[in-house]
Amino acid sequence: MDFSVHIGSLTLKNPLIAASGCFGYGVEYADTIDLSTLGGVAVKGLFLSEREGHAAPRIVETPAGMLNAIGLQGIGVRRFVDEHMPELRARRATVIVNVCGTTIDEYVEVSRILSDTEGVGAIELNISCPNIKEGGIQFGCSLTGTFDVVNAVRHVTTLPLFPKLTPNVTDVASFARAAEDAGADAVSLVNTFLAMVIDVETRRPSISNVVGGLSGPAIRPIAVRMVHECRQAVKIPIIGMGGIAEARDALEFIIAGASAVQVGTANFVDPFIWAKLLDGMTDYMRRHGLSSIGDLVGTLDAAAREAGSHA
Amino acid sequence: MDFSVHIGSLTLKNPLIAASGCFGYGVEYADTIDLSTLGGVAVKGLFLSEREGHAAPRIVETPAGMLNAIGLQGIGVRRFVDEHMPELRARRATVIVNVCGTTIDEYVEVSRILSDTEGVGAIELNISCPNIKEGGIQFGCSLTGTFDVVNAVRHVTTLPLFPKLTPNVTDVASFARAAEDAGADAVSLVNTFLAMVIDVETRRPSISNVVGGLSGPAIRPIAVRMVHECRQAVKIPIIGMGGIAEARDALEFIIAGASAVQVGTANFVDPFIWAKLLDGMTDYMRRHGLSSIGDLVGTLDAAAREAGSHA
Amino acid sequence: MPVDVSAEVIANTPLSGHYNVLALAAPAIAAAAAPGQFVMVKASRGHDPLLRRPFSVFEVLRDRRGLPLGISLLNKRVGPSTSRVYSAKAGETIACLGPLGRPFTVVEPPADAWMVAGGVGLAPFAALAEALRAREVRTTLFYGARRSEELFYLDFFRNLGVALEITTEDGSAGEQGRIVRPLERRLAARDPDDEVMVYACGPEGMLAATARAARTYDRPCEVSVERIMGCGMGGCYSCVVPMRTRSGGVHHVRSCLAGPVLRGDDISWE
Amino acid sequence: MPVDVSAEVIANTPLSGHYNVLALAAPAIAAAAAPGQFVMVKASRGHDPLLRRPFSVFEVLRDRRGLPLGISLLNKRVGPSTSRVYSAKAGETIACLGPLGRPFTVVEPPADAWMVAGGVGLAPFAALAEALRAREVRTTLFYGARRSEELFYLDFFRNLGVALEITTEDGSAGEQGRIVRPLERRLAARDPDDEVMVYACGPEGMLAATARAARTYDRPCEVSVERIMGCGMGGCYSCVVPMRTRSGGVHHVRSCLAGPVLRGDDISWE
Ligand SMILES: Cc1cc2nc3c(=O)[nH]c(=O)nc-3n(C[C@H](O)[C@H](O)[C@H](O)COP(=O)(O)OP(=O)(O)OC[C@H]3O[C@@H](n4cnc5c(N)ncnc54)[C@H](O)[C@@H]3O)c2cc1C
Ligand SMILES: Cc1cc2nc3c(=O)[nH]c(=O)nc-3n(C[C@H](O)[C@H](O)[C@H](O)COP(=O)(O)OP(=O)(O)OC[C@H]3O[C@@H](n4cnc5c(N)ncnc54)[C@H](O)[C@@H]3O)c2cc1C
Ligand SMILES: Cc1cc2nc3c(=O)[nH]c(=O)nc-3n(C[C@H](O)[C@H](O)[C@H](O)COP(=O)(O)O)c2cc1C
Ligand SMILES: Cc1cc2nc3c(=O)[nH]c(=O)nc-3n(C[C@H](O)[C@H](O)[C@H](O)COP(=O)(O)O)c2cc1C
Ligand code: FES
Ligand code: FES
Repeated sequence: MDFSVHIGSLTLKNPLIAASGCFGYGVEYADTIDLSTLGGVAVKGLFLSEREGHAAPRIVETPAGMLNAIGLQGIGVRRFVDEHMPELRARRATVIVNVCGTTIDEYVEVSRILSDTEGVGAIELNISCPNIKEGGIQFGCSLTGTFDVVNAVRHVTTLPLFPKLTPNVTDVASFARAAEDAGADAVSLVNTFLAMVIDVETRRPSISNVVGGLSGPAIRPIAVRMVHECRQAVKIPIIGMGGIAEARDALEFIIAGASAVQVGTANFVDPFIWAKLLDGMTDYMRRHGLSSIGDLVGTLDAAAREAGSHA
Repeated sequence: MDFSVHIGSLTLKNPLIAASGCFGYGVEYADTIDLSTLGGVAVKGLFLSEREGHAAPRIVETPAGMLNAIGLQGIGVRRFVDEHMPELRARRATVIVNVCGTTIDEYVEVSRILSDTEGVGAIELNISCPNIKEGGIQFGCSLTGTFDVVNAVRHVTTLPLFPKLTPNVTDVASFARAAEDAGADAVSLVNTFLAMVIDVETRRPSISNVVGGLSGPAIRPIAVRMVHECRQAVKIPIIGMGGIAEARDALEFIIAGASAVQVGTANFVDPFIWAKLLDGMTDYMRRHGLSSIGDLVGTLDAAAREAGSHA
Repeated sequence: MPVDVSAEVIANTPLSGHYNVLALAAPAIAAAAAPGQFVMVKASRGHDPLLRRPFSVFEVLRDRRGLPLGISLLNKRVGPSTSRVYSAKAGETIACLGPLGRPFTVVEPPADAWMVAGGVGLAPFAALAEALRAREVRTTLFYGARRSEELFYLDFFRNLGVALEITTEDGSAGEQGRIVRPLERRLAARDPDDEVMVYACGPEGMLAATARAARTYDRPCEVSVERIMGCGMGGCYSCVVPMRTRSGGVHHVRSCLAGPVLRGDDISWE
Repeated sequence: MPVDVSAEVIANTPLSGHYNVLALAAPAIAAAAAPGQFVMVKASRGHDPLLRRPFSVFEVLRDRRGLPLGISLLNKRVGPSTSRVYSAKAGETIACLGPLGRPFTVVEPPADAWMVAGGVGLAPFAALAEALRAREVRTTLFYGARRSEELFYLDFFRNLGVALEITTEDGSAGEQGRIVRPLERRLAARDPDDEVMVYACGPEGMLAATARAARTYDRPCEVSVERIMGCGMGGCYSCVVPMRTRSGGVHHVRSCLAGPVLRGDDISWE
């Protein structure tokens, strides 16, 4: 069974990537699961410097989902490179670094540092974090902002470059096109949905940052629709995510047009999910007589079943 | 306990309205519950003429939600007025009619007919149905489209007018402003989220229309955030909805800024939900020493709890 | 006027690895239910699964004095909700809304009643058979299943005096093949002057074939259709069935209100 | 190296209308667990509730030969997941991931151990008391509850030879008031040259007060904090506690990795 995925110069062993912010820096899981069995590990979003993030409470559970506003707490790209890259390399993880910035210059600088680091597999450009005031989503919600930041980073790195798109826009496909035009090797989608939970007893927001990002199975149908839309808009590969918790969910994204998928929230529920997903996908491919996962990408038969419709 | 809500010239007995498309024409429930105990009944979206809607399957369940593409099957406004308004009046229901159109002229014509009908309490302008190709959402996703259709209908009716906004936009608050500028008495939000489910065994969409609208508890945190945003953008009342299934959910929308709320999907799960919601809200108000539900509207204390934050 | 009851599980009887019969305490529903009607069951707490699921009223359970005490469901495990119904434990409570929908027309003698069941489509026929036999209608059950282990309640029907025609796909009991085959033979053989009413419940293909056969031999036929139902109350318009209109078009009716029992002839089969 | 086991419920013992002890078959977790560690429990099928919930390892259960066989949880019903743990039935299985987190430092004689528990904060102290008493450490449990009916397992601790100091808010058992009061008195009375280690688990205010008291009398103090945890594995950064930095600022540490047991002194209490 051929599960390999090729995105730009990057080869993933299989399409299953740990989603950024949901897998620490990867090293936290290194004693629990074999990191080299994952298609890739997208590490927590990194700025140039350290950040403490928001005060607790940072998450709250919602029906079939969760809201988070971590605020991109992180150790900064240099400490990451020094402290964690050696272990990730030793564990033979395929490392995708989620890059954050408050200015284009910061995105460029972080990306440049990573380009000079042995063992980084790809850069995922986080222009879609809904939880911080400056930077991020301000680029992700503007077509020229998206183009400009991707274009600027493109000029300083030959690493595979995946801008990560926000779902909080009217027409996500146009953002995928802007990213493609600016030289992206793939697009990742979706980041979380801007959302809010109120503690009615105190009449205060349930998380300290007031609003946060919604993730988990609840959002899956919206994310699948967006992947389907982007698949029709761009030629570059799509890395799909949003609520994947079972093999059928991963397959759903792949059929909708994703070449690879990421799993975030479900990893919190089950850190051993990776082998289960791969088993389920293997079983499916066997049953459907498929030998290569690539043959499944974008195979949705979307001819509307209008037979009985008489609108 | 004063639960009454005033929106334009309309008075609702309480803030609980059956959401359009989730309560038939109201008459289906008339023998099961006492329609006069509801704040209002928003009937299924009506065009000028009859429509057969989409072929089955029309719904599919999703984690804590459901996807639908009914395709606005309906009997047309004239048959509604003739066949169902007499019973709704006899049952003393507060009737809100959800008005659809494929052109501005159709919205205007349907609204004019309703304005001439005794017993119609308000018009909810459906410019946000994601499930039909022509009309509806094409107005709801354009600021000028929204303004134009609301403005046109405003000129032919003195009935309270509530445009119903789509959540599938980057900045819902700007649409609320456009509606307010065009003379709306209130805004209803949210309609469903454009979404998709694929049957991985057949690689076909699970519903005949390919894409559909996501509703239910899954979307609640996004809907609450949008009500909160609109509350800060407009002065007219907001009718909030999206995933309300318990008294705390209704209260959450009210605290976020909704003067009234609608319940759709949860009515499918429990047609007797209305008394339970009102009981829960009564209990809450008693515990919090409130005598009027109006005193709770928009009371969110959203000062970010930055105390411990050191980003 | 359906009621919603928090029904206690009286007993859960497994019939096989996939089928079980769940007995629920629900006197108000039991007292009002007519054969062919259904209930909407919420088999989980929390919002996943979210919606209720429709189940035919299988048996009406009665106490020693004959007073209605509850209903049972014949359940086939196919997904999350039916799995929960399969593993429900006595003492648990399950929300149960009903009775809902349009029931079968129960004929009177001298008409004969032929009930055609495929798999879990047996569900509405226990109650229907009781009603028919109470009126002394001569009743036959045509019952098709995949294999002999998936034929249930045969003695129940025999004890009521119901004649049985059995088919299994693998030939492990009765005739090998689909149940429509013996039905067609019997329709062809029957004197056209005798009254025969055909009732059917089962997979869509079986229903269509049954309706076609009944039409060929000019017999009235009622089928109980299964559509995905959001509400069971007429609220959502999810459960529609395309019906022939006089002008040759189709019109969507809600099978939870106009059905689940519909006249086979009126349906626009694909 | 935590493991995830589908743990069978061995027994569910209600202690009151809100508290129960759930015994789970989980030998691998039982064998590895140290006092103060926790497990992440998924008490529902389906995605609502979605996330696991953290529970302290209450007791390590052993078979007759003393081999670890499972663990028990002391559960207080406060929401959907703890309600499911409250009503779990023997024979069910519950996914249980662990052991996780940094345990208590188990002191040796001549140090005395003072465990301070508030309400369900008793949970980590059964295992800690056993470890301490196995080393013959003189151990006292300061245990505060709302009322006498919410004081549990007193005999368990007595049988281990643990001294008890009890307070209840309503005065229905022990001294009336908060548990920090007798703790402070005892701290003040104790010879500064005797070694005493203070352990605390309970509501945030109680932890802060305990840490403050220990600091005042210059005693080491370990507290087990409770934060909302998304993963329990260091993956999500939801469970942070603000710690004092040398420069006088604060630094957020993940309480699932650096804790749940932290040095009371290091925390930046509000
Ligand atoms: C009027 C009526 C009476 C029924 N009576 C019985 C009965 O007595 N016993 C019984 O075992 N089953 C009965 N069914 C079918 C039963 O409702 C479905 O098997 C059930 O909804 C599946 O739910 P699930 O969560 O287990 O699986 P899901 O994952 O929801 O569905 C599994 C499969 O069943 C299909 N399905 C889902 N909902 C329905 C539905 N409402 N109707 C038909 N197919 C559906 C799905 O498309 C999917 O292919 C009846 C259906 C109807 C409409
Ligand atoms: C390390 C650790 C050990 C714990 N050990 C135990 C134990 O042994 N026995 C026990 O009964 N409880 C224990 N708790 C608390 C327990 O995890 C929560 O009560 C539980 O998560 C509530 O889940 P719920 O679904 O029932 O309610 P929810 O609706 O999720 O929460 C109810 C209330 O509890 C708060 N809460 C939710 N999750 C947590 C959490 N992870 N920690 C603290 N508060 C939370 C919520 O903010 C809310 O106010 C422990 C918590 C931690 C962090
Ligand atoms: C706690 C948490 C932290 C996250 N942090 C990041 C981040 O640092 N960078 C990023 O691009 N996405 C971040 N995300 C978004 C996820 O990578 C993913 O896009 C999203 O959660 C949807 O996938 P899921 O439903 O599988 O979780 C975070 C999500 C969660 C839940
Ligand atoms: C089956 C179904 C049909 C709907 N039909 C309409 C409609 O005709 N007009 C409309 O404005 N909204 C329609 N909606 C949207 C609902 O009124 C409501 O905005 C949405 O479902 C969110 O609320 P909920 O989560 O409580 O269901 C429909 C929703 C569902 C689930
Ligand atoms: S199931 Fe909702 S209308 Fe029939
Ligand atoms: S609970 Fe996820 S990092 Fe601690």
